[in-house]
Amino acid sequence: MTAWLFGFLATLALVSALGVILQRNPVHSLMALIVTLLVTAVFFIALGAVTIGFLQAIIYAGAIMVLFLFVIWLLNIQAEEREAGHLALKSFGALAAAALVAELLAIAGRAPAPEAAVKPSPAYGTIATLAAALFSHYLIAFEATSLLLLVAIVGAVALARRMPRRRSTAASPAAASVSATGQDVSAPEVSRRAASA
Amino acid sequence: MFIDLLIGAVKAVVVLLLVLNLTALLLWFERKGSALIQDRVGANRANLLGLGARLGMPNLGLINTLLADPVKLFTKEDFVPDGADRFLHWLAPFLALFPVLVTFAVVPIGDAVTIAGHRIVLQAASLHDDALYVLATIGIGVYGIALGGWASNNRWSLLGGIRASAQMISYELAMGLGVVAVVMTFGTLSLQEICRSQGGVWFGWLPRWGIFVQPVAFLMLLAAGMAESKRVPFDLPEAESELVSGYFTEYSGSKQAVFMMTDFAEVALIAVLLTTFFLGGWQVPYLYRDGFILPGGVHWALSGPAVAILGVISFFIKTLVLCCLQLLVRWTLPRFRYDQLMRFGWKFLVPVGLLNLVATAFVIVLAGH
Amino acid sequence: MVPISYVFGLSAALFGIGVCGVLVRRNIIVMIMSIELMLNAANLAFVALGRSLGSTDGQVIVFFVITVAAAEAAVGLAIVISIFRSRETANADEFNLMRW
Amino acid sequence: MGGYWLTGLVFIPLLGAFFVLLQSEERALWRAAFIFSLLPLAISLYLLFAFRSGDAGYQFVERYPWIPGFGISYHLGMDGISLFLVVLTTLLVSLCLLYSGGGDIAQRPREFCFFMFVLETGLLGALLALDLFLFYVFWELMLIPMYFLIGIWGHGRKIYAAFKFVLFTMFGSILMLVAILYLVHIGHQALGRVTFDLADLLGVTVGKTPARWLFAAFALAFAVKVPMWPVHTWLPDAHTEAPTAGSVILAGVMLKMGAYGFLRFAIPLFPVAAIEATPFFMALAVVGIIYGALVAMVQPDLKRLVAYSSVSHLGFVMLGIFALNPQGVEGAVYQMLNHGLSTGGLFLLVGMIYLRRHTREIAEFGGLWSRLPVFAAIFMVVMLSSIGLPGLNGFVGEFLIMFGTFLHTWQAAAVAVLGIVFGALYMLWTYERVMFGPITKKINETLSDLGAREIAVMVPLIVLMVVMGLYPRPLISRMAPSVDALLARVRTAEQRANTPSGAKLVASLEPSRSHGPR
Amino acid sequence: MNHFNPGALDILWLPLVPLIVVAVGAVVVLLAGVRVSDDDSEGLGWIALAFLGAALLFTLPLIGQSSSTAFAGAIAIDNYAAYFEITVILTAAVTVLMSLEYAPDFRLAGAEYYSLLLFAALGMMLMAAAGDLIVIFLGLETMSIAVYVLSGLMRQDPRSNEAAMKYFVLGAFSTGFLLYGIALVYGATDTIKLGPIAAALAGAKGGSPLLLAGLGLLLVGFGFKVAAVPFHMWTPDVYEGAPTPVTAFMAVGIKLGAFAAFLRIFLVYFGAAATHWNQVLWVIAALTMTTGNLVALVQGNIKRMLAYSAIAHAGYVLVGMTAAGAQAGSAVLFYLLAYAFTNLGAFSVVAALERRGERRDAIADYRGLALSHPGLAALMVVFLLSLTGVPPLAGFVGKFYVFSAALNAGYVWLTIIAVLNSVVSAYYYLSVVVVMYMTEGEARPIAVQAQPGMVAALALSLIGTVMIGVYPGPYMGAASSAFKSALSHTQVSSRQLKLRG
Repeated sequence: MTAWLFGFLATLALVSALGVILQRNPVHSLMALIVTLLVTAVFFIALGAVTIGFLQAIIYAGAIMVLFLFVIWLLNIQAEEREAGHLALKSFGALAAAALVAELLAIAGRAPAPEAAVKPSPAYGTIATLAAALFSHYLIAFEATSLLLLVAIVGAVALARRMPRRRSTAASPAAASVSATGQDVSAPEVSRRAASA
Repeated sequence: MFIDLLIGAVKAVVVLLLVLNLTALLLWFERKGSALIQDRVGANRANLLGLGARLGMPNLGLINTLLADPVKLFTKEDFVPDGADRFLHWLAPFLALFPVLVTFAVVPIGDAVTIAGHRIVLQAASLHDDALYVLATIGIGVYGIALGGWASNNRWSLLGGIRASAQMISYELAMGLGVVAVVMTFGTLSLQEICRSQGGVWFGWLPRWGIFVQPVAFLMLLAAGMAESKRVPFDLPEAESELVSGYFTEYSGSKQAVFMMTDFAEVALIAVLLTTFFLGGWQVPYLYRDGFILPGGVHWALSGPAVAILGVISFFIKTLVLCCLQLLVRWTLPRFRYDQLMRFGWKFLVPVGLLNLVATAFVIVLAGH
Repeated sequence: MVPISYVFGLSAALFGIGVCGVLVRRNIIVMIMSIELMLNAANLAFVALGRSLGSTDGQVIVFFVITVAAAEAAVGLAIVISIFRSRETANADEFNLMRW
Repeated sequence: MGGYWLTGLVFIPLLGAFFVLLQSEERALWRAAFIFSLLPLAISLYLLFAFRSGDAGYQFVERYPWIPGFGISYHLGMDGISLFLVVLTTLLVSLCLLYSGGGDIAQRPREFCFFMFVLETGLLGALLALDLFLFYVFWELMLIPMYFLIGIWGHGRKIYAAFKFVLFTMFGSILMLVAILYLVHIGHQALGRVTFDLADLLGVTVGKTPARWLFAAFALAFAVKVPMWPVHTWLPDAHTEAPTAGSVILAGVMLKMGAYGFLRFAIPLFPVAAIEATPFFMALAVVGIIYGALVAMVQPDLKRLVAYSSVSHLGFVMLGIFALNPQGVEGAVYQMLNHGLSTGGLFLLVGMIYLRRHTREIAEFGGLWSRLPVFAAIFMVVMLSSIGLPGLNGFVGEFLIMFGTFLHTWQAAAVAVLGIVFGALYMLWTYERVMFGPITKKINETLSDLGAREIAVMVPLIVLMVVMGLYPRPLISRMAPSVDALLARVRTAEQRANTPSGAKLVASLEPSRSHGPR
Repeated sequence: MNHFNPGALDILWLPLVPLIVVAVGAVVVLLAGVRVSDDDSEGLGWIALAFLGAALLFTLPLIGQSSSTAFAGAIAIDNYAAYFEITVILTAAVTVLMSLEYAPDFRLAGAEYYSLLLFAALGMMLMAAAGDLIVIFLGLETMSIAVYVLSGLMRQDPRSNEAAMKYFVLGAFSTGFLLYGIALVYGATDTIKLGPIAAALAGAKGGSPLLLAGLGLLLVGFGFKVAAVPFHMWTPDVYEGAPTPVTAFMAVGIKLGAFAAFLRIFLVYFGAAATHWNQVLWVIAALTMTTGNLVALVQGNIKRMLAYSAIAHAGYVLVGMTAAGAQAGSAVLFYLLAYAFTNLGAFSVVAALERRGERRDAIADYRGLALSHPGLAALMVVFLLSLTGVPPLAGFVGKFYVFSAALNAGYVWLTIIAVLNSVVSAYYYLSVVVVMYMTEGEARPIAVQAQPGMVAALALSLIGTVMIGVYPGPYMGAASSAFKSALSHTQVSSRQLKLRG
């Protein structure tokens, strides 16, 4: 990766990441996040992790983020008039995060990075290499992942599906108000996103 | 180095121009094709200098669609509704079009040719993981539509946007399953390689096209692709009768034109992908590196450039046929209901795709041993 | 060529921004987005470090992390939906039925 | 090995606890509880007579591995010091149950009996355990039932009192747990194996500095329980608010646990540290004696008065213990028994009058002599025993203690004598205000004298007071060998620490091990 | 291109059978629940129980096997895994038992509820058996995601929603730290397998800032999961809001799972390098105990109180961890077992009193319980006393073991802080006793009938609490052999390294 390309991409990544946390409007935050994710995908590809880069774009940027978009719309979350929250808490948060970054950067600076001493083989980062690892050394992890996704599907459906009506008694006011909002229509979609990912 | 860059740029421009022209052509075909199907004349008014009549084809309306339509659209007022998110409203159409256009970069329109000592692959960009790239760009394409719907500050638009994104995400899965089946069959992610391995024949007469190995995947990809392009019968996001015009209700002028272009570019994209995956891409049946060898054993020698040109022509013919097929479907079938659409996607396409995948895997493993 | 540790440094910065977002923002969706940012930064670190080591393991882990992120997002957003049904707000400060 | 007598003694009450839970009818319940409580009493009496006097070691020993990984065993045994406390415990529990059945406990009698029996198990177990872990288990176990007894059946600020009691004692004892663990750790290094057995740990010589700390932790736990001034403040509250039976057990047995702990664990385990601490403890004991007596003098509440007199009496006990000579220690043990009888008796008597008048204010009474002659007579005997009138048991104990203390530090004895004088003063003054003079309150004229059950409760106490006052020999002879053994151990340790060679030996052993003579 | 080579994998199915049984159970419950109404989900609970029982049976053959690994080191086969698996299965079983009536009463979605419960247990078991960081991570996520949902399953109850939300946000936040920590460790050592990481830590790379920062972040991540101060903020709210059996499951199961991995990483594999981390842990342990106990003093809600008590207990466990070493490891394992039964019991009582969808978790609601429900009150007393650490109950022996380990390692002051904390804790535990026994009048008249599931849950917890307390020898032996078997991995790997070196 050449220096100017790195500089450009890194700046883009940082600016968009800051955009995520600075934008008032959640949709704008989301857009910034998508840009960050895509830039990261480019980094992946530049670092030789081509497959992972594309997967990042397909799943992360292409599917998971749509899920966020849905929910923002479903709930009609508007831009905040003015950030609530305590100033002290916020500055503490910012300070803590800054300290963390400083420390990590210091570590990055001191880390004896073996500057890609190893010239990766042509197969590095290809889907074949990845698959071979997935189905041998990481077999258990891979299987666990499938269960994890099942858990997520079941969980998301359990939480977001339409509230069942009471069989015996009349629907309680709370239940009625929930079904009246009509937000349930797309609720199954939420869970389906998980499956598509 | 410079030459390589130049070749790359030229290839990119060529592909871009081809796509743009293809979309224009599709627009014309849509106008006149629908007229034909519905037994009416169709666009026929604009008649620059009486050119059409002079050429003896006043009813083709080529000028209408190729010239008058764009001019009209690009000169109309660009209206942004009150309360809209101006930036995203402006960005959305391009966000929709861009991913579709860049997808074409990896589509091989012909075999490699050698010009002046440079081996040129007729493919704007040759990545290792073309198939993943295609899926990635298609996945990103959702945002233009979705944001366009949201940024318009209009209920119909938003609803259209939501529908569009849900639909696209859902059918992306089916599409992915189809692509994976194809990739497994050919053992490569490179589209050029996929095309290449579709050369030759089985049984001495049957072209080794993907459609004969993966008919299920072909149908799946066709259906899913049409759903991705959000056209009838999957045009729930626009659904004039319910949502006015869906996500681009609030668009006018050039931005509207870009959305329309996206539509047609997607149709073209589906066609080229299906061609590449299932119809041998630039392969011409019985045509080999040095000429035709027909099933009977007849040999007809051809020069290298001629073979290459034939390949490109065959690719475009196949693509056009598939485009026409899609347009035909558009004017033949009624629109789905939204739940039908979802049910079809999730409860039919996905299971079928998974079964197909399992069957493919079994066949590969059994054949491999 | 840019040293890999620069990329790692970038990932650290992204991680920090994510942490900051969780701590500072009160909009629940944005908080979840910031968490995604953290995971993404971790992914970048995995790939960068993996590249400098010349090993594929980092990429495999990223594969898993993306899956986990998907699962977390699905459940997290379902939780947001379910809380929104009763509260009609996405501001974490208003979730104060119980003291933090 | 001596059969399963001690196990039976400890766990029969626990069986009784669950047995009484099965009783549904109240009268049957009390009867069953009392009869059941006679079982451990009978066993303890049997042991009293089966006990071989003149034997300094433990008798009726039972030892089985319990948690072998930790060298923890179920190790019970009895010597001359614990013998009488065991008998006192079983006796007082029986009497309390007998008394409480007479209307003192109106609510939830089943649970009351349950907790009394659990408490008895805890007390007996703590007295008999020869394994530090086992001891700690029982030590903590007796807290909980007492907590319930005070909290449920108490009066006034009962919850405050219960909490104060538990938190004070737990604070002390949990530091003792740390000390036990640390001692075992030292023992592990010294002996090469983990053991909680008292006999094994007595063979470990602890370095000087750790010994001081460990002794301090043990001493804190036991001093809270005794209670020594200034950690006594839980006691007046607990005594005052507890139900009568609770106060009796608390004063009669539980306070002795502290003193017993000093004798059984703190002093033998860390003799040098104990000797070093002697002036400090003697001073505290003397302060406690005087302070308890003075505060008792100004109490308007009868029960509180008795409670403070306990502080004073236990001061004597501590004084005797830290005299560290046969007279002092034997006197202390004797005084523990005396205090159990006399203060237990006093609490019972206060309970009886409280049942009749629902007040304990001294000012509310006066002239009861004429109305309640039996009550007044019994009160008189018990009070005189408490004061230490010659001929009654209190005299023997106090005399021995004063004698021992005088031998050790005559100044302490001199000041402590004041305590006796004050004791006589406030007791007699109180008696005068309650019993003599004209009846000032109308209501007091309607009071009835003691019933048969109440007299039955008091008679054994009176008999014992007289017998122990006139013929202390059988008791002394049984406890003397154990006391002598203890003191011998202290002396040996002291000499070793004081002779230059011994000091060097100890110093060299500081971090490591030794097989000290047992 | 490297081809898939199954021969390179040491595939051993036996250690996975319990996990597979639980997973199958979860799916079966889910499918069986398709047509089951939420009011009638008891049958599903019994199905879940049956599968848990089967899983327990299949865990038994794992006990006593010599320590080894499977699946290229991803799965560890040892008594340690078996110990935690058995404990987790028992915890899940007790949770199911106490849910049998609770779930329909509160109209929890039955199929999802039991299935997620099993999935969460699966995640915990995976964490216990994991041999590399990524499997630990995935196990943690499986567990966490399932529990996020479980805690929000009372969907009509805003408090439950809020609990799920808070738990999710902070849980996912901590996941980020954990993951970044894994990344750093991976970057420093070029492996995610615990054995080689430990070797690297002991070797030349031991002082690498990357590795140490990675360990720090792992500490933060696990700190969140086990609710160590200052990463405990979520605990009280989540415990209060979640359905009570879920709270029990969280208080016990999540701690078991998280500590299983935490201990395996830090105590077993990084134990040799304890100097790198146990100073930090010392402070965290002291803070955790003290904060937990002090804040618990002022709680008016029993679940909140138990939440802070759970924080405090995590602190005691951390005391054991700080001590590091074989005895400390066994002590901590034993403590977790004792803690599991005791806490399950306490929460069972809380759950038993909540009926027909009515929350009854204010401490004031327990007024007069000794008269209206003497049995429940007595059981509660037993569990509270065990939590306080009163002999001869499980909690006491656990504390005894842990403190003894800490003292032996020379942490006298930490032990003293710990025991003083126990005294403080006595105050708030006994306050509940006061409310139940010593305060007259009943707060809100309730009548709770004995239900078979609840009775079984209470009985199991009681037996566990008393048995472990009165006769702890066998359990201590199990804990010690479990920890030793885990330790033997490191010896094997270091020996191999030596041979190679």
